[in-house]
Amino acid sequence: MNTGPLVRQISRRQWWLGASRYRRYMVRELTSLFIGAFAFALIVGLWRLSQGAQAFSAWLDAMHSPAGLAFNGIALAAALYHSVTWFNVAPKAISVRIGTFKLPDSIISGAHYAGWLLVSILVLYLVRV
Amino acid sequence: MSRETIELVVFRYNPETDCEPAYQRYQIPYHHDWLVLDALNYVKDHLDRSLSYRWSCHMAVCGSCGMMINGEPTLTCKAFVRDYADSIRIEPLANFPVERDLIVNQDDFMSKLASVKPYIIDTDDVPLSEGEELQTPAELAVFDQYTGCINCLLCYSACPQYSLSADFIGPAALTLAHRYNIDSRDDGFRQREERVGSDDGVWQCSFVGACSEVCPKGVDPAAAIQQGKITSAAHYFKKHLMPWSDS
Amino acid sequence: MSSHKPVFWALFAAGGTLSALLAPVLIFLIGFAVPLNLIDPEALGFARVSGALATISIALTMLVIIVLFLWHAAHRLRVTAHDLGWFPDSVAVVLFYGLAAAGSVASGWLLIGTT
Amino acid sequence: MQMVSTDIAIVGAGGAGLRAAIAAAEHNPSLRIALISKVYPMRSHTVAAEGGAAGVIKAGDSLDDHFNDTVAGGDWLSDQDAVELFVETAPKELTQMERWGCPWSRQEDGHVAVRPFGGMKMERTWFATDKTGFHLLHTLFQTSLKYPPIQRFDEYYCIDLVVIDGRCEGVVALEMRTGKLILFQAPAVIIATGGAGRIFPFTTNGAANTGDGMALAYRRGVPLKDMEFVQYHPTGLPGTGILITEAARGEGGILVNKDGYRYLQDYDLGPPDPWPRKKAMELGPRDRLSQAFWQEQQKGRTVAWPSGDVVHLDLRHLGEKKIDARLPLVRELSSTYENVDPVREPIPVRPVVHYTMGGIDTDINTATPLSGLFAAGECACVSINGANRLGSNSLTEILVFGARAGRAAAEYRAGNDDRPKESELRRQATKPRSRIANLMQGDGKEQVSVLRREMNTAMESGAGIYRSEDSLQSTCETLEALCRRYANLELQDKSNVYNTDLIQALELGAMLDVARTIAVSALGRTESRGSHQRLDHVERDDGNFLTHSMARFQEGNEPQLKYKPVTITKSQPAQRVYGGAAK
Repeated sequence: MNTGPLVRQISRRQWWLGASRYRRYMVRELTSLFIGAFAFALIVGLWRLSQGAQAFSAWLDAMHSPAGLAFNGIALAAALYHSVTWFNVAPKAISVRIGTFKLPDSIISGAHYAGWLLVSILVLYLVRV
Repeated sequence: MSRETIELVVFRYNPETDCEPAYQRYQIPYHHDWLVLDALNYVKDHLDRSLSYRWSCHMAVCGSCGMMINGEPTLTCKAFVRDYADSIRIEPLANFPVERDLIVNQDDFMSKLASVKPYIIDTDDVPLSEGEELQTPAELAVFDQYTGCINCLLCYSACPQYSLSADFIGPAALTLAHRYNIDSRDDGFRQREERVGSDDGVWQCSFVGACSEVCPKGVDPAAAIQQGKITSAAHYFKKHLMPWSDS
Repeated sequence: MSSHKPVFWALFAAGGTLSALLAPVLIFLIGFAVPLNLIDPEALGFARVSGALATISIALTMLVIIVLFLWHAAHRLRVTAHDLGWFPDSVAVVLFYGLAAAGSVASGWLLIGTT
Repeated sequence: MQMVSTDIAIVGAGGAGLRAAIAAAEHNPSLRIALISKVYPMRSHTVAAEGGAAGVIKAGDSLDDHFNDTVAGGDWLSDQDAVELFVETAPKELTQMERWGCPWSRQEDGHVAVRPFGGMKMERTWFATDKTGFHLLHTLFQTSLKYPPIQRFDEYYCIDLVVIDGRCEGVVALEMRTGKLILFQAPAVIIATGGAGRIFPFTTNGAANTGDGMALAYRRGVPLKDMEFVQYHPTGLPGTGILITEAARGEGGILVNKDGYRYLQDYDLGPPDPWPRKKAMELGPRDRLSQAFWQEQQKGRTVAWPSGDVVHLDLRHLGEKKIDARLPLVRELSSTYENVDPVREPIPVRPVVHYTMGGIDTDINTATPLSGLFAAGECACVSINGANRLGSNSLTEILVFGARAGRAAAEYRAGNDDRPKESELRRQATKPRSRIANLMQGDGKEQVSVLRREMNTAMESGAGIYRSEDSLQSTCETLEALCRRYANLELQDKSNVYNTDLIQALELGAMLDVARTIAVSALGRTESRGSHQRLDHVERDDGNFLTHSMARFQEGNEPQLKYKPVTITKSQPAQRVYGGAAK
């Protein structure tokens, strides 16, 4: 008898539950669901805008209804998680070298975080004015 | 020296006698400075000579002794017994077929590595008598980190995409392809791009990043593949948008 | 064989960066700033918004934001469909990229209307 | 028995085997080359070499200097024609490695950098940080993938050579994955299986270094030459024996005893000049440094460490930046395995068995006395290393003589077209089959690990840094008894798939045979020379022993010992001088 090499099957649906790094990965990937949904909410907003002031204000009200706020809450958390994970791995894609000196990962990530802060302040400033 | 005991729970599978794998428990004494590999050698020498596993250098450079320790891909010659509590579960590397006990089949990696042409492709053909090709420390630093891969396959074992897509070339081989692509002495990018820029190459990577987390040598395959994607995409756009250019 | 993924990956990466920079502040602004009384409701009122979007540069910015957010999400969801075996890749491509394309066209059309 | 027909079979796929395979494939691309190894190529122990590879390239250096350093380093036991050829070919081979992509460390101007090494008059050691062996091995392995003639047989354990009418015609190997015996028909065979450090208990060598190839040739009548010369590397980590490269001293590390005193000045290696002075103090040859440790230990001036006596290798004055740039592996290894960060603390070190200078007798073309059989690398003795190898000559040796073996085998193959009958080949293969069967069915009471441990102990106690007639005699007797007990082995594992119990038994058999040649040759050499130090014969005796010992296999008996003169071309034996006297 020789049954040959043993191939261990993994569960296509559940493999990611096995380790925390895979769970974190899956959460990261699923943040995109909310980014996409938010984009669609904006499209709806544009559509309602095209229908006039009343329609647009109804859209805003819907966004601020309990269901809307719940969605916004989850979407905001997802978006924050996305931002953090995105900036943390940015140094892997961007390698900056000056001769043999390699810019430390923390500088590259840090620059992204600083940019994030600036952009956010800028948007808030522009809208409030 | 303190001498304590610990339990090893070891994955066993013999294709000639077993239909299913099973776990075997060994209670062993250990010294403070023992590695998990030393614990396995103790079992082999004193308790059970039928246990099969690979090892050689005992200094984390030959890459033979990668296994799952408590579910984490690890070099057993770089993990200390003292860092585990009570019990250590030792299994063969995930994502590879098990030949026997802790020994996995590595054929797939070997053929994928060969397929990305991991060697200098130099079109200049300067005769050897001209001496060495110059390469500044800065040019060396560009790829140096990626030469550190010991082919231990921990990254394949950690990579979900490798387990989900059988044809994925995988972290170590793609990293070595990148290592040669960015070597100032090499002209082989386009030859490798056939494979590296295919759906089985860098584009199958979803940037889980687990490869870099488990790499025992700090090679950072995830970075190599991300940078490979950027190079590959640049090549793609240049080819399609500027077909008259020579790249 | 050379892959065509670079096109979608480029959209994904651009969208990922843009959404990482902008999504939190936009969601906060539109979703919470008014109910929390942090902002004058008129700042997001019909008059101001439609006035702003009449400016071509602002409308274009809005378009880029929406389109890249959509393609970022579409590509990631295609990968997740593969990761979890939801359905074959070809279905994921049609479904997610189709939605992103439809959303892109719709937002483009709507924004032309505002300018 | 399955038969694989090839032109050249190479046993061992480390640095020498890979280099040979590539050389043969380049020499004649129509050859079929079987590269057979019991481990995957990149697991071979070349991977663990650290410091560098010697080859003359810099202005001010000369081939004569490299020659003289090597011959004096070997205490005039080297064959000088081989050394001349070696130093001439070295730069070309190292440059070839550069072309194949080896990440050599560089000078600012882009030229390859070199560092000083023990016993070398000039800086001539090329290096890739302190992972030179690793980079050479992976460069060779990856480059070998380019050559279609090279067909690899990974994880095949060679059991025997096929010898017909006084000619080597192939090998028989065990496919470890299936347990099947495979007959490789090959008119030319190259052995490149590396060293045998595992015969000793405390060694830098990996588990694979069990002298298999030496035993293969030896049992088929090829003498093992100069086996008494076993090198102790002066700086290994005390618990594990992990190598701390000589490059640590080449970069400026110092050795101090428990009083913080640079004790090497007491052993004709001083004075302790301000850094740097070549061929002095910490840059003396390995044999002298290891012997100095032993003397310090006798005087009670070593440091007590949980895993034995040590001295301190102090790198702190080099600074973090230099250590990270030049010695990153040293830092990683001492931090991981000894919990000592060399940036902040001195590294505890002690001598550890590192290298077998002796090996399969070959001529300058790597041919052994057995027609059709070639050998290169640590398993062979050509001999350039004599009684003591200089650090960084061995990585160069595997390239120079590996390539030479590949070409020699290819040429030999071209001149030998008549093949033995298949029936005759198959008849030859029955012996290894019954050897395996005997081992598998053995019902004695002896265990591999027990015999191995006893062999290790006997070798360390009787044939270590210092030896005497009594100690060697007793080791010889123990080994003889162990050989008898070996016949009573019982394997617990009876299966075919990756039966590592069986492989270990075969390895033990090889080690016992090789160990006996070491002990018997050491007993026969009643002088002290290089790494062979006799407490009862402390002087070098050129009158009687300017000769290579040749240990020949005798079935069921001690090896028979003969001697053969050393080839001397331009350097007459003189006193080895290091330190301040070496002007």
